[in-house]
Amino acid sequence: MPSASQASVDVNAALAAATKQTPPRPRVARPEVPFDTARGWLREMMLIREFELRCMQAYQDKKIGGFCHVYIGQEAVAVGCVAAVEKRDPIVTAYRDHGHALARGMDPRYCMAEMFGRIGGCAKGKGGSMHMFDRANNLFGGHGIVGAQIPLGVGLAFGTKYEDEVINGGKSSRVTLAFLGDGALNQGSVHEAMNLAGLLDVPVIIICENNGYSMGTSIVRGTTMGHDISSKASAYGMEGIAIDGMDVLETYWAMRDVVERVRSTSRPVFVDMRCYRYKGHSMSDPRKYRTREEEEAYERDDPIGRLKAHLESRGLTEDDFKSIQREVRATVRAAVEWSDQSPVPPMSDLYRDVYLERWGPYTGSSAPEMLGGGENEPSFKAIRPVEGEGELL
Amino acid sequence: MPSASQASVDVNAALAAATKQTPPRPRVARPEVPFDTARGWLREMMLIREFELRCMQAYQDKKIGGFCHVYIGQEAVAVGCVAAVEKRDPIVTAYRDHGHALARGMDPRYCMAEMFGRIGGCAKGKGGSMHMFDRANNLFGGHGIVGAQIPLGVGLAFGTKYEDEVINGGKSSRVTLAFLGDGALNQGSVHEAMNLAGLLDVPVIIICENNGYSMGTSIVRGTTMGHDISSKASAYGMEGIAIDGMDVLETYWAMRDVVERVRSTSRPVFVDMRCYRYKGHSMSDPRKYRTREEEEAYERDDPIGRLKAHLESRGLTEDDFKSIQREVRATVRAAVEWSDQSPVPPMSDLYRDVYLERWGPYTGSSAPEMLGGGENEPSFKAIRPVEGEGELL
Amino acid sequence: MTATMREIEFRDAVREAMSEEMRRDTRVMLLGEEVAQYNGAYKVSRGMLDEFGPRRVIDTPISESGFAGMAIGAAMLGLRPIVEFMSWSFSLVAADPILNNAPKMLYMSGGQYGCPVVFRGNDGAGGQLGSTHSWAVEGLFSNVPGLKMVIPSNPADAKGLMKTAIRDDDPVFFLESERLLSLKGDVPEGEYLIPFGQARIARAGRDCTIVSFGRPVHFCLEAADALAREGVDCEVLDMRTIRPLDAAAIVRSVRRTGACVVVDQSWSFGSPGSEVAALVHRECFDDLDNHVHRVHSADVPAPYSYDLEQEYLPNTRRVCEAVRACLYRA
Amino acid sequence: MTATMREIEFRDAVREAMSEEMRRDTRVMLLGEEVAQYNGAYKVSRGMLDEFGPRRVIDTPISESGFAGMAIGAAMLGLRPIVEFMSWSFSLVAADPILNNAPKMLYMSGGQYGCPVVFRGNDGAGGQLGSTHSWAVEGLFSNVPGLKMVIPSNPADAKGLMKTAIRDDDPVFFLESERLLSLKGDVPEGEYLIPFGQARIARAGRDCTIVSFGRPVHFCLEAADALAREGVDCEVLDMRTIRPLDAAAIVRSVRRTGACVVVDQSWSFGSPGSEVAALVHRECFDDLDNHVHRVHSADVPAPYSYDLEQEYLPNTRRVCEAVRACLYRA
Ligand SMILES: Cc1ncc(C[n+]2csc(CCOP(=O)(O)OP(=O)(O)O)c2C)c(N)n1
Ligand SMILES: Cc1ncc(C[n+]2csc(CCOP(=O)(O)OP(=O)(O)O)c2C)c(N)n1
Ligand SMILES: [Mg+2]
Ligand SMILES: [Mg+2]
Repeated sequence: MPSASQASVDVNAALAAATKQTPPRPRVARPEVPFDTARGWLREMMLIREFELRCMQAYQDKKIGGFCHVYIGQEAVAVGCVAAVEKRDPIVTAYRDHGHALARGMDPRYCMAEMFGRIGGCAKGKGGSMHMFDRANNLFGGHGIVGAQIPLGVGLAFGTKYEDEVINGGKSSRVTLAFLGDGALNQGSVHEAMNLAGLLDVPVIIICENNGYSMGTSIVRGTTMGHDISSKASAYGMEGIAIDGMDVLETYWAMRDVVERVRSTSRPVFVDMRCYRYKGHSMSDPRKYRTREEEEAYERDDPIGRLKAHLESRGLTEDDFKSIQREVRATVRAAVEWSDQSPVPPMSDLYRDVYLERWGPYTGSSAPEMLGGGENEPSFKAIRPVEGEGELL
Repeated sequence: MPSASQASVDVNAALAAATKQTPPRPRVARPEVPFDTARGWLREMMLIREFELRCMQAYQDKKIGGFCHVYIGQEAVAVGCVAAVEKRDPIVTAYRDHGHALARGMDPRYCMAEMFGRIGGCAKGKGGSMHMFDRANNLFGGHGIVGAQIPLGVGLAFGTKYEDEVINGGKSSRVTLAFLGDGALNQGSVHEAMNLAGLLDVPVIIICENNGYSMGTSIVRGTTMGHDISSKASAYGMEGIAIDGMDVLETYWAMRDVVERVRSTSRPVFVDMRCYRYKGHSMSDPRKYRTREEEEAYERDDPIGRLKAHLESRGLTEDDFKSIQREVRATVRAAVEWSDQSPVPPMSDLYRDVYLERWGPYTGSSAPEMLGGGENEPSFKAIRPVEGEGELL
Repeated sequence: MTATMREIEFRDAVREAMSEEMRRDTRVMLLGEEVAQYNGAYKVSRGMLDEFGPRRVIDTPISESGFAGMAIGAAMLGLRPIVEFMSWSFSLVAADPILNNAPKMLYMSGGQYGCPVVFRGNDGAGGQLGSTHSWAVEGLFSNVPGLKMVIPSNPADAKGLMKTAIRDDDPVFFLESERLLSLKGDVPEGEYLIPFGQARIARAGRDCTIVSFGRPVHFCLEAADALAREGVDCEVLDMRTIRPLDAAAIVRSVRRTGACVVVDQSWSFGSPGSEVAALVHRECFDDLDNHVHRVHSADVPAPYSYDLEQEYLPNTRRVCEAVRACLYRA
Repeated sequence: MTATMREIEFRDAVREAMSEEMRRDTRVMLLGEEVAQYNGAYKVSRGMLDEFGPRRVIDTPISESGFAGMAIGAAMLGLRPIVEFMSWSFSLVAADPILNNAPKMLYMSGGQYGCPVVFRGNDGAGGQLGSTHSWAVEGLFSNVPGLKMVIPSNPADAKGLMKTAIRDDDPVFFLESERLLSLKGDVPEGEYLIPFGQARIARAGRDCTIVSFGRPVHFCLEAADALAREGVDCEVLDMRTIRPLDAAAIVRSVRRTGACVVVDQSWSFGSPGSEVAALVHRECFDDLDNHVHRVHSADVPAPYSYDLEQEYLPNTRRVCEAVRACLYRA
């Protein structure tokens, strides 16, 4: 808070106001999800959490390099949102992307191996933690530059509509989910994209995972109107809605409504998804900018705990819960082991995937190496089996 | 309007709604400005118009090159706004900048010679029509990249406050006027700057000269919420106010209020300044995107005509009006003649003003020419006399 | 190119290419500021709204970063957008999407998502637009792998290269020159494509190889004519694409002539011109009788004043001087 | 530098320079993401908020274009802002203000408004950050006149150059390397400034001149040690500033050694490295026994995988290979 007048604001009180005291919206009565579905979500959220814990460990063990942003605390958002759409609906997100990848159906082995920098990674070790891509699952990437994925998301939505209407002569029927953080609201490109989405009527849902912080900056220190970010959407005549992202059931049902509306009207919607990240921004963040009490308050509200309690009221036993826990632990452990064994990419891979057409990187000589096109089959195909055909690596 | 549903909107009706049917705000009773002051404004507005007409002619005559955006129709904005502030208050604007330069006190000769590309120009012919700078008059430039001057304007306001408070230990007492067009609202950097202005409490007045069009795009085609652009300011918790920019008296008084408020509170304000440009976007624009009727409706509302009528009611005679007209014609004619005679910059000037410190442009050889610092006195000083010391050229 | 020829303007050639490709492939669409209802700020897209309608020819607000990013997203999905930057000078506000997304998406995704988008618009100075509006972005952007860069010098090349660009699966930066848009030239009637990475010998000669691309090619040809009268026989290579660069063509020519001048309208430091010079020295170390001489824009921001700007840019006189100096005839 | 020395980290050296200048001149201030309360994402500004308070050490939102432009406006008015980009990779979203405004304001205003701003932050790959976060922006931005560019390789230079940068009246791009921030080195106690445009002979030698700057200087020194064991005596020049470039120092050295290798971590095409190669060929045409050899990052987006990234970057092995090849010892 640079100016003296603002410096005196109690940041935590203000944050609480931003994420708690304005309840996302009055709860309406929601139908029940089938028990097995909800149990599936519980498993997914537990899988994500276990996965992230193991990431942190692997990072300490220096098996993972670069930046690593874990999703612990926000699991309900990815799981609830992904459940509310269909596989054919594109998804794009920021660098805090493991949760979205797993919720979207990425094999945890591919996800982990990516961070290990191995050829078995979803992007063959070329993208890393911040850049999870999964074509088979219609995941158009995690993206490292803050906000940059929002114009892409608007473009994906524009694209589905164009394909459905102009190319296929039908009616637009897909929606795109484009996730961003609260800090990303301060990137100009996000605003340009919101205006475009509104003008061009594209079926995009811009989901702001409002965890109250961008690195060490609480939302009220970095963002005007931080107590009500749907005001950002109003400036574009866009519907804005707040959702409790700590509750997967609520997230799911609220998103279902939004998705249905967007699917039928093709008008964009902005979601202020209230949530919290329990861990630091990335692995090197000591979280001095907030109190332990604040963290604990959110931890008591844990999305996994909430769903577990709900399912217990519907008959989930402690045994069943433990069995899920065992299964996800085994799955993640297997992913780590698999990743450990996945080979380092061959050095020739350095020069692959630069171009699709037949042409190679510039070498400063008169004989550029030809690494595109025919002589360079997109190497992804070469290592990733087509649906259920077994693995090559 | 890309999507079919929007294509059917009657653009002109919508524009009228945007710029007319929502009256800027209920007129309140305003004090009278002294007759001579108002007469001075009339002269300035007439000077600007005459200047612009002569620019158009000089452009046809190929004496002016590049892009040339004239201000005809918007004279009340620059004159009213500049009158509402003091010389020590910085001003920055976009490429449609002749009006601001003249209203700020730039010698019309320097302004015209700039467009002629002559050494007598305000920037020695280096900037051209879009880039009018006048240090003596605290004009920090016209700027060619749409929206780019708004971060600069926030920086100027940040700077005055910093100088007044941190360096001089006093209280912030200057305000900055930062002008932009309505089309510029769609540049992300403008949004980033508005957020910064709000967060850092900087004394800037962001004046959107809302003439309803960006080139051939009416505001409702390019800008969501085009019917109420102060919604853009609300997203940053910033006060937004609409002002009738076709009426210099109203502009002046309304801006006086705003300036006073910003001077005392240091909080930024956004102004939706309703106006109209009679001519094309630049010299090559046939204005097919709007009707002659629409233009005529605005011309009947002419800011010069309005002020003239007001002054007539207070005793301005037709003779006096004619004498003003003669004087501004003579002034502008003199500016054209002076510019015609001002020399082309010497070729050595190509390499001046690249660096202030002693270093020169890279020549690809081992002996870079030294054109900064001592060996290259900022050449502006060399050709522009200090206050009233007579001219060198 | 033995087909019947017609003389058309550079802008018409670009439009023909875009329109033909849009007729052939509904995935192709055009977006940018004023491209539709206004028919393009420079009339390159004149009539395209009428033919293809508002869903395929789309006016955008002044949001280069937003709509460039949008096009990239659409391209990842499978569309083939053409993005018009009214000027490449305005692409700086979109530097992140065009440099950080488009050319890297394929690599970062391990080969999963290509990005078949064409960015096009006016490039270079010469119209007295002052320094903000006079970028020769080849000086900046050619550094970046993953993109292709096309800089045509005449209508026929513009058409054939634009068609190739649209069909190319990789992101293509297509740099037009506002100074050339009204240039007329023979363009074949039928369909033809010009492959990337193949220089054109604009003039054959024995004494000195002049390497250039885009608008300065015309100065080189004028210079070659002038120099011919002095008994100097220049070969002028029009590179047409910078990435990929037809290094082999340059080397072949310089091995014959033993002398090389590069004419590049971008600033000199770390430019395509310096790259060509370095390349020629590397590949023709024993063939050269003198070092490669270079003609660039002056190492200063672009001035507005006509006279200064003409001197700022590569021009025929400066090309002649460089060739003479290179041949020790100065 | 005969003053008492202490060993401090690169980040401490940068901070000392900033703090000393802020004590000397109230017009100097620091702004950027997380520079204040968080003490800097990389702790370069640790403690500065405590010393200078929230009016002079300012946390900004993630709005690079906005706060870079803001700093430029403030600089036009007379302040001397230091802008931290958490990474230069994030400066692409601010390309317009930093390239179109800062370096051109003086020229466009005909000499009226200077722009004494320092932009600084991490540059280059090596931390497994993937291609969006691994820019070596010297490859892009050094093309542009009007700016100065500093790329220090060690703590002592970083401090002296930063102080010069802050006092310089022109816009300065100051490129740090995240890989070097924890590097310790001797730094004099008292005040000292290092002028721009003066290369440092990091190692004297007779057989081959290695020209480099920034982090790769360390690979060059390692390579020189290794090559010394093979009987090859390399001279390593650390350029320290790229704009201005101390061309005279390069030429002096190459005239003596007759061989030149450039090591530059940016991509090769149209880079500082190609410029140095072109320059050396021009100025030392008759002195060279072989063409200039160049070591760059591979012409591909930066990969994440550790092994690929190490091979992607200039490294000691590749420098050794280039020197041997240049000296026909391959
Ligand atoms: C343009 C840009 N600027 C800065 C950064 C560095 N950075 C990465 S994440 C981050 C904070 C983002 O916070 P938020 O958007 O709230 O997302 P969260 O981390 O909370 O998920 C910053 C500043 C970046 N990646 N890109
Ligand atoms: C970033 C950028 N994009 C595009 C342009 C080209 N351009 C110049 S003016 C203009 C229209 C601006 O309209 P508006 O902001 O309403 O200002 P007005 O011309 O009405 O004064 C456009 C598109 C530019 N100069 N900069
Ligand atoms: Mg956040
Ligand atoms: Mg307008």
